[in-house]
Amino acid sequence: SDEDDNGSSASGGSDGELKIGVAYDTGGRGDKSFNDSAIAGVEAAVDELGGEIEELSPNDDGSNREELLTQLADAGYNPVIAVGFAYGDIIGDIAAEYPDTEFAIVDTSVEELGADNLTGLVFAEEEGSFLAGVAAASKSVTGHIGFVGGSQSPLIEKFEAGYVAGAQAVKPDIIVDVTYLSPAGDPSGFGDPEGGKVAAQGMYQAGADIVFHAAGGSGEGVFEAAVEAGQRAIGVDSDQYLTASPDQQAVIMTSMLKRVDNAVETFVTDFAEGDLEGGTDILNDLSTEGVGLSDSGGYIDDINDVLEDFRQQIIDGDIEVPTSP
Amino acid sequence: MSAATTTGPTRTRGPLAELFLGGGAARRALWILVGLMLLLSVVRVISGEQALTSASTFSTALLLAVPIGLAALGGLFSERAGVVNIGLEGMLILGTWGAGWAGYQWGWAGAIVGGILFGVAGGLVHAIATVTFGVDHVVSGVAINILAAGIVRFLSELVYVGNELGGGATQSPALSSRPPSFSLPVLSDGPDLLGDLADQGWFLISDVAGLLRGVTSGVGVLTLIAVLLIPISYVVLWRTAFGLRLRSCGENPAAADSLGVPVYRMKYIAVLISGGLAGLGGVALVFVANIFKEGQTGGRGFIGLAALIFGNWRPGGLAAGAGLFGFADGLQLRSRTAVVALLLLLALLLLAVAVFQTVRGRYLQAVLAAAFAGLSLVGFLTIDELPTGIVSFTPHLTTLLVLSLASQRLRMPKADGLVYRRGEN
Amino acid sequence: MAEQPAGAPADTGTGNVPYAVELRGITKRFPGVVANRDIELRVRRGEVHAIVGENGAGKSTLMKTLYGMHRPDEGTILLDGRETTLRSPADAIAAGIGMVHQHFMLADYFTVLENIVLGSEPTRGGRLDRATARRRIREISERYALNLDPDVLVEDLGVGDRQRVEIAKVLYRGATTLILDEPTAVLVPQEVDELFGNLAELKREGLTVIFISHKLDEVRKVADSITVIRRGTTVGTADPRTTTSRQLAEMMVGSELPSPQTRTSTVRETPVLQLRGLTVASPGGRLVVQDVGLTVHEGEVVGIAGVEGNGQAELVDAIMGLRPLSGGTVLLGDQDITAWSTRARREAGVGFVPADRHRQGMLLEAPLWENRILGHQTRPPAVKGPFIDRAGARADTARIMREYDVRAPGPDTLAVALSGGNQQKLIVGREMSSSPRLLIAAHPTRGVDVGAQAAIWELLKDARAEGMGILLISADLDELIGLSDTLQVMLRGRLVATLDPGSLTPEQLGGHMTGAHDAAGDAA
Amino acid sequence: MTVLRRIGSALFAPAIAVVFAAVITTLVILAIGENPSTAVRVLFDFGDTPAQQTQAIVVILNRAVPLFLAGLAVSVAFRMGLFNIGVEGQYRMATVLAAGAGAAVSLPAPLHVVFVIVVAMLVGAFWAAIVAVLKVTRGVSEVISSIMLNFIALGTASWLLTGPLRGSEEGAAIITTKDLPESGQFPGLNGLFDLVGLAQPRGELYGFLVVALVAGIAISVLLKRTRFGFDLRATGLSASAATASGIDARGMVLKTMLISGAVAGLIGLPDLMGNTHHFGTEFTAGLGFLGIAVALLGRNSPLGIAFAALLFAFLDRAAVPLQFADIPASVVTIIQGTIVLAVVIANEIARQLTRRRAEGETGQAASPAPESPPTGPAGTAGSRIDEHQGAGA
Ligand SMILES: Nc1ncnc2c1ncn2[C@@H]1O[C@H](COP(=O)(O)OP(=O)(O)OP(=O)(O)O)[C@@H](O)[C@H]1O
Ligand SMILES: Nc1ncnc2c1ncn2[C@@H]1O[C@H](COP(=O)(O)OP(=O)(O)OP(=O)(O)O)[C@@H](O)[C@H]1O
Ligand SMILES: [Mg+2]
Ligand SMILES: [Mg+2]
Repeated sequence: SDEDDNGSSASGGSDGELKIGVAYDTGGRGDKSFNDSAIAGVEAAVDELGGEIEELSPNDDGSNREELLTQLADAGYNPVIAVGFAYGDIIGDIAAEYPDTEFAIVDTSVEELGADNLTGLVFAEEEGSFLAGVAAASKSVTGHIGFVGGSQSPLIEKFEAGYVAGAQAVKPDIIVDVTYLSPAGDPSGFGDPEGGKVAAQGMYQAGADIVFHAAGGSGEGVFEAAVEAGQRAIGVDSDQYLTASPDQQAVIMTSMLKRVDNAVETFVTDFAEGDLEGGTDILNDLSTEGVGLSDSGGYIDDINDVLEDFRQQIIDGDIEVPTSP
Repeated sequence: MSAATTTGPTRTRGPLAELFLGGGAARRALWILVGLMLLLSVVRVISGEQALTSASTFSTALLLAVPIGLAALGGLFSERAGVVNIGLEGMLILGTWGAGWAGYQWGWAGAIVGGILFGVAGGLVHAIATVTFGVDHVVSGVAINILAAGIVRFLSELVYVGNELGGGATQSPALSSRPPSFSLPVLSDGPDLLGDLADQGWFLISDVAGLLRGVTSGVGVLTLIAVLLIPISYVVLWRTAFGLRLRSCGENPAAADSLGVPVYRMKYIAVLISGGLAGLGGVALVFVANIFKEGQTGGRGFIGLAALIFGNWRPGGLAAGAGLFGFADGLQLRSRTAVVALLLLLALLLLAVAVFQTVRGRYLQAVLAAAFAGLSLVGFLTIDELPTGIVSFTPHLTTLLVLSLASQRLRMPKADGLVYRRGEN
Repeated sequence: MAEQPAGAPADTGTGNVPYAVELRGITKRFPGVVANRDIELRVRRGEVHAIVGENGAGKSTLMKTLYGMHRPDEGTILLDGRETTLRSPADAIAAGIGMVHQHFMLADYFTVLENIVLGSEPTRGGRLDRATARRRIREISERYALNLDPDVLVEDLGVGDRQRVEIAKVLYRGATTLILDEPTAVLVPQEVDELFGNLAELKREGLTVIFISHKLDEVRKVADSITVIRRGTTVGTADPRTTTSRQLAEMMVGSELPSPQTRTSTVRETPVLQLRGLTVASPGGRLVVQDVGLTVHEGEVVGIAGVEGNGQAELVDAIMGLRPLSGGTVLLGDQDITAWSTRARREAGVGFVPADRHRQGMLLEAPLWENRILGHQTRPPAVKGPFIDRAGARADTARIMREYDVRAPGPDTLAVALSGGNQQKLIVGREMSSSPRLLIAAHPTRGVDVGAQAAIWELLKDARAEGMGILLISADLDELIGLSDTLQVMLRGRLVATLDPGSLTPEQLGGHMTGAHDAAGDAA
Repeated sequence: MTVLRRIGSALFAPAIAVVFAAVITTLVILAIGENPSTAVRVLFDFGDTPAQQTQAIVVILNRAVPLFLAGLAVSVAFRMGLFNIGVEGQYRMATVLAAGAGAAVSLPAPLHVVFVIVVAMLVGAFWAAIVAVLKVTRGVSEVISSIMLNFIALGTASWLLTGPLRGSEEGAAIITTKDLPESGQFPGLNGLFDLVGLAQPRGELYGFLVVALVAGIAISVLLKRTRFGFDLRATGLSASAATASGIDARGMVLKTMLISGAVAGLIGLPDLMGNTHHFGTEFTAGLGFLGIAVALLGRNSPLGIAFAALLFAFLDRAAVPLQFADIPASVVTIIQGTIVLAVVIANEIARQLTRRRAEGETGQAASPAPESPPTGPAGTAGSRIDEHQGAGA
C-alpha cells in the first residue's frame, strides 16, 4: 500500500511520511565509527521532520549488499542511504533499476554513474587530515610523528597524504612514520587493536610523540599505546575524546572530524524539502565544515591561529592538498 | 654396512633438526637460542636494522605471542587428551567477548574470569559433542567456530546496543580498570642497565641485552601468567599423576579405561581446560585494546593450532612457535625495512643448509639451497622496501619456511582425533 | 592345598574352601548377540584355571565381566564366597582382580614405568613420584623374574616384554587373581616357557590365575583345571591330566583337531621368488633385514620362523615394495622387480595376506565388495578400464563368500561387522581369486579358531598343489612345520638356519629362533 | 522394506537436527523478546510479487553455487583424510589471477570463458600443490601449511591487485582489476524462467550453475565409479591398507590436492564471470571456511553438499528480511552453526544405530549351526536367534 504512496512522492519530497532506509557497511550500528555517524545524521533529520527508519546490515562477507538496497527500495523506503564505498560497485545499477527511489552513497563519487536519483556524499578527508598534520607538527617536540592506517585503500591513503602534507607545511624536515595494518582487500586492519597498538608503540619507541590513526577499531590500540607511552594521539571520524575513557582523554589531542552525520542529515532534509539535485556529489570539505578538527580537551587551543590560517588558505585554494601519497 | 646406513633413503630427522635438536631438551633450546641470536646480531650489524634486536621488538614479540601461545596451550591440553581442537578460534572469540563483558563491569580481574568462563563454555560444547556424542572432532570444531561468531555478535546486539556506558554491535565499553604491568627493578627499570647496554650497538652483547630487557620491562600481568603457564603445563602434564592420566587418554584410552582411569571425565576436564586457556588468550587480546572488538582474534586461534603442531605437542615447542610468529609479526608491523633484512637472515640460513648438505653428499639439496640463498641475497641487496601486501605475511612465511627447513618428524598423541567409545575397542 | 584366607566367610565351595572366583548364571547380551548365556565358572584359590573355546565363544566377554568392564545382564559374581558387584575396572582392581587383555593395552609412547603406574600412581606433594614407582617396579620385576627396565619406551619392546609389562601392571596393583586372555598367542615356545615359569612363580605366591588359550597342548601342560565354553555357554569342565587335546577340541567344536600336515611334496623346478642380498634399513638407519637370500619355487611353501620383531615384517614389506631397500634384488620369476611399485608387483602375480588384517588388509568402514577390490584395483572382475565394475565386484564377492564360507549377510555388509575369522577368510579368498604365482602369507591363521584355521590350511595346500609358491610367516610353529616344504629361521634380520620341517619338533625350532642353537647346527 | 528403512534412517538424522536447531533458535529469539513464529514466517516468505519470489530463488541459487563448489573442494580432500583448510587461499589466488589473465587476453567467447576457467583451476591446483609437496617431501602438516598459505595468498593477491594487475584508475575508492571483456563473461540463465513460465527475477541467475553441476557430477563419478576414486577413498579409510594394496600414498596426496585445489579455483568464478567481472577489494572472502562446514554437513558426498549449500544459502537469504522483522541477522549464523552441530550429532546417533543393526544382522547370519550337529548342552542356532531378537527389541 505505502509503495504506491512513496512511488509518487519519490520525486518531489515531503507529502506523506518519510521512510528512510539505511544500509550499513559491515559492522553495522554500534561501530563507533561512520555507521554510527550516519545513523546519527538520519536520526537528527527524523527528529526534525518525523518519519521512520529501517536499518539493515550486510552479512560478514558483504555478499548480500545488493539485496539490502533492493529490498529497502522494494519495501518503499525512500530515500535509501548506502553507508560506505563498498556499495560503490553496485549502487549505480540499482539506482537505475529503481528510478523512483532516491539513493545516496557515503564516500563514493557518483558523478560518472549518470543516475539522476543518486547522490554521492563525499568528503575531503585530505583537507581535514592536513589540519591534523599541522596540529601534530606544531605540537611535536621531537620532530617525529606517525600515521597508522587500517587497510591500505585509496580512501585511507587520502588521510595519509593530507596528514603528511600538513605536517611538512609546518616543519619541512619532520619525520613521519607510516604503517598500514593490512594490505588492500584485507579489512582486518580496521578491527585489529592489537596490531594498532604494536604499530603505534613502535613509532613512540622510535621517537614519535604524536600518532594519527585512520584505522577504525584498531585505533583503540593506538590510544592504548599512547597512554602507555605517555604521548599523544589523534582520533578520526568523530570526536573520539567524547567516547574515550578518562585516561585516554588525556592523550587524545584532537580528532579529525568527518561529519558523515551532517552530510546525511543535510541530504535527508534536502530530500524532504524537495531541494535535492540528484546525480551529483555533495562535497563536504573544510568550507562546508564537512571535515575539520575537534577541540575537546582544549589541547590545541594554543595553535588555533595557525590552524585557522591554514584552513583559510585551503578554502581559498592557496594550498592544494594532495589526495594520494 | 655404514655406507648402507647413510644412503638409507629416509632418516628420522632432517639435517637442521639433527644439528639443533640432538641432546636434551634444555641443551637443544639453548643451542637454538644462541644460534638465532648470533645470526640476528650478524644480520643486524650488516644491515644496520637496529629494530631486529631492539628491546621493543622483543617485548612486542612477547605481547603478540601471548594470545597465540595461550590458544596453543589450550590445544595442547585438549589434544594430549586425544581431542583435536579446531574450535580454538571460536573459543578465543568467546574469550574476548567474555573478557569485554566482564571487564567493563568488574575491571581487569573480572575480565580474566569472564574470558576464561566463556572459553570454558565453548570447551563444554566441544566436549559434549566429541566425548559424549562421539562427533568427529574437526566437525565439532568447525561448528563451534561458526557458532561463536554468531553468538558473539548476537550477544553484543543484546547487551551493548543502547548501553549508556558505550559499546555497540561490534564492541564492548572500555574495561573499567587496566591490568597492572611489571618491570625488573634496576635492570629494566629506573637505572635501566639493560636498556643502556642494548643501546650501545655492541655485537651480540647489545642484542642479548635487548632481548633480556624486552622480556623484562613493562610485562603485563597476563603475559606473566602466560609465560608461567608454559612450565606449569609441562609440570602438570608430564610430572603429575593427573597429567599422566590425561595424556594416557590421548595415547591409548582403552588402556587407560582398563586401569580405572575415568577416560570420559578426563577428556571433559582436558577440553574444558583447553577452552579456558583459549578464553584466556582472548582476554590477552582484550587487554591490549582495553575493549572487546569483534574480529580482533583475526585467525589467531588457527595460528595457535599451527604453533601447537609446530611445537610437536609440547609446551616448550609451542612456546617457541608462538614466539617465532610473534617476533616476525612484530617486525612486520613495525618496520618494513627490517623485514627486508630477514632476507639476509634467510640467505645465511640457506647457505648453512647448503654447506651441510654438501658435506653429507646430497648435492641436489645443496644446490637448491644455495640457489635460494643466492636469490634471497639478491633480494636483500636490491629491495629497499617491500609492498604492504608482501610484508603482511612475513610471520606466516617465516613459520612455513622454518618448518619445511627443519623437517621435523612430528609425533602427535597416538589416539589424537580418534573418537573413543567404551567397549568399541 | 590352596590356602584358606584368614577370616573367610561361610563355606560356599567344595571341601569347605570358598572359591576364589565363582560366576553363577552369567548372561551378557550385546545388540544382536548373546555373548554369554548362563555361564558357570568356579576357580579355586591358588590354581591355574584354563578357559578354552572357539573364536567368539564368549571367553573375553566373560573375563571382561569379571574385570568390571561391563555389567552382566544376569547372574552373580562371588569373590572368595562373597557376592560382589563390579561397576568398573577400578572396583575389580580393588577386589584384587587384574587382567591382561587379549590385545595389548599399552600406550606405545609411554615408558614401561608410566604404563605400569597409570591409574594408581605414587605421588609426593602432588607430583608423580617416579623414584618410588621405579623401586616398586624393580621389586616386582625381581620377585617374579619379569626382567623389566622401567625407563624404556614400550614402543621399543618386543611382544614378550610387552606381555610382561602387562603382567607387571596387574601385579603392581596387588592383584591376587590374574586373568590372562590368550597370553601365548604371539609368543614362541621359549617365551611361553618363560611365561609358564612366571605363572608357576605366581602360583607359589598363592595367586590365582585364569588363563585363556587356543593352544590345547599348552593348556593341558599348565592348567590345574579347565572350563570349556561353547557358543556362549559352559559345556563342562575337564581335568587336564586325564583329558587329551583331541577330547578337548571335540568338546569345543564337536569336530576333530585339524592338522596342518602337508601330504606330499609338490615342489617344482621353476623359482617364483628369489631374494638376493636383501637389506633393509629402519628409518633410524639400523639394519633390520640384512643380506637375506632365499628362493621360493613353484608349488613350494617356504616358511620363515622367528621371534616377532626379528625383521620378518620388514622382509614382507620389502618384498611387497612397501619399504625401500638399502641393498639387494628381488626377482619374480626371472624378472627383476626390485624397483617396481607395490601395484606393479601385485599385477605381476603376487598375492598378499598381511599380518595385521585391520591395518593392512581391510577397509573396515567399507562394504565387503569394496574390500574385494582392494589390492586388485587394476584387474577384472572388479574394474572395467578406468571404472569400477560394481556389479562384477559384487558378484565375485558373493562367490568368495560362498566358496570360502565367509559368514555375512551379503556383499554390502560393512567389513567391520564381520568376526575376525570371517574377515580373514575373505582376505584369503580375495588373494586366491586372482590366482597369484606367489602368495606372501603372514600369520594367515592368527586369532582364527580351529575350524576356520583348518579351512585356511586346506586352501593353502590346494593352492600349493596347483603350483603356487608360498612364503609363509607365522608364529604358530605347528603351522610352520606342518605346511612348509622348507623352513628358514630369521634372527636379528638375518636368515640363520635352513631346516627340514620333516624332522623337526617345535621345541627344536624354538631353539633356533631364539639363537639357542648354533646357526650351523642341525641344518637340513 | 529395506529401501523404506534406509530412507527412514537417512532422514532420521536431518529430522532430529532440524528439531534441535529449531529449539535453540526459538530460545535465542525469545531471549531478545521477539516472536519465533515471525522468524519462521520470514524464512519461508519469499516476497509478494512473482518477480520477488523468483528473485529470492535466484539469490539462494547464486549463493549456493560458490558454497557448493567450496564444499566440493574441501570434501575431495576430506575423502582421503586430508584437511584442506586452505581452500580460502586457493580460490583467492585463482580468482585474482584468472581475472587478470582473462582481462589481458582477447579470445572468441567460448574459448575465452574456457580460458578463464582453466587459468583459475590451474592456479587453485598450484596453490594446493604447494601444500601437497611440502607434505610429501618435508613432512609439513597440511593443516599448518594451508593456514599459512591462506595468509600468504591474502597478501600476495593484495599486492597483485594494487600492483601489476591494477585496473581501476588512481583514486577510485575500490581497487579492481580490469574488467573481463564481454567474451570472457559467463552468460546468465534467466532464459530458464521464461522456459518454465516463471516471472523474470530482478537479478541474473549465474550461468556458472551449470559448471557447478558438471563439477559435482564429475567429482561424484570420479569418487564413486572410477579406480582413481576408489584409491582415493581407500586411502581415506585406511592409509596403511591402501598402501599395502598398491596405492602410492604420496602420489595420492599430490593428485588429491591438485583436484581439490582445481575445484577450489572455481569458487570465485560465478561472481567474477557472472557479476562483478573483476577482482577487487570487495571480493567475497570466507567461502573456503564456510565450505568446510558445508562439506561436513553434506557428509562429503556431492549430493549431500548440494543440499547443505542450498540450506546455507536459504538461511543466508533470510538475513535481510529478518532484519526487517527486527530480528538480528546474527541469528542466521547461530542457526547455521547449530545445524552443523546438530546434524553431526544426529548423524552420529544414526550411525551407531545402523551399525548396531548391521552387527545384529551379522550376528544372525553367523550363528547358523556348524557342519556337524552340536553335542552337549550348547544352545541351538534357533534359540540363539530368538534370544537375539528378544535382546534387540
Ligand atoms: N620445558 C619443556 N618443554 C617441553 N618438553 C620438555 C621440557 N622439559 C623436558 N621436556 C621433555 O619431556 C620429557 C621428559 O623430560 P625428562 O627428560 O626430564 O624426563 P625424565 O628424565 O624421564 O624424568 P625424571 O627425571 O623425573 O625421571 C623429555 O622428552 C623432554 O625432552
Ligand atoms: N562390545 C561388543 N559389542 C557387540 N558384540 C560384541 C562385543 N564384544 C564381543 N561381542 C561379540 O560377542 C561374542 C563373543 O566375543 P568374545 O570376544 O568374548 O569371544 P572370544 O571367545 O574371546 O573369542 P576369541 O577367541 O576370538 O578371542 C562375539 O560374537 C563378539 O562378536
Ligand atoms: Mg578375538
Ligand atoms: Mg577373546
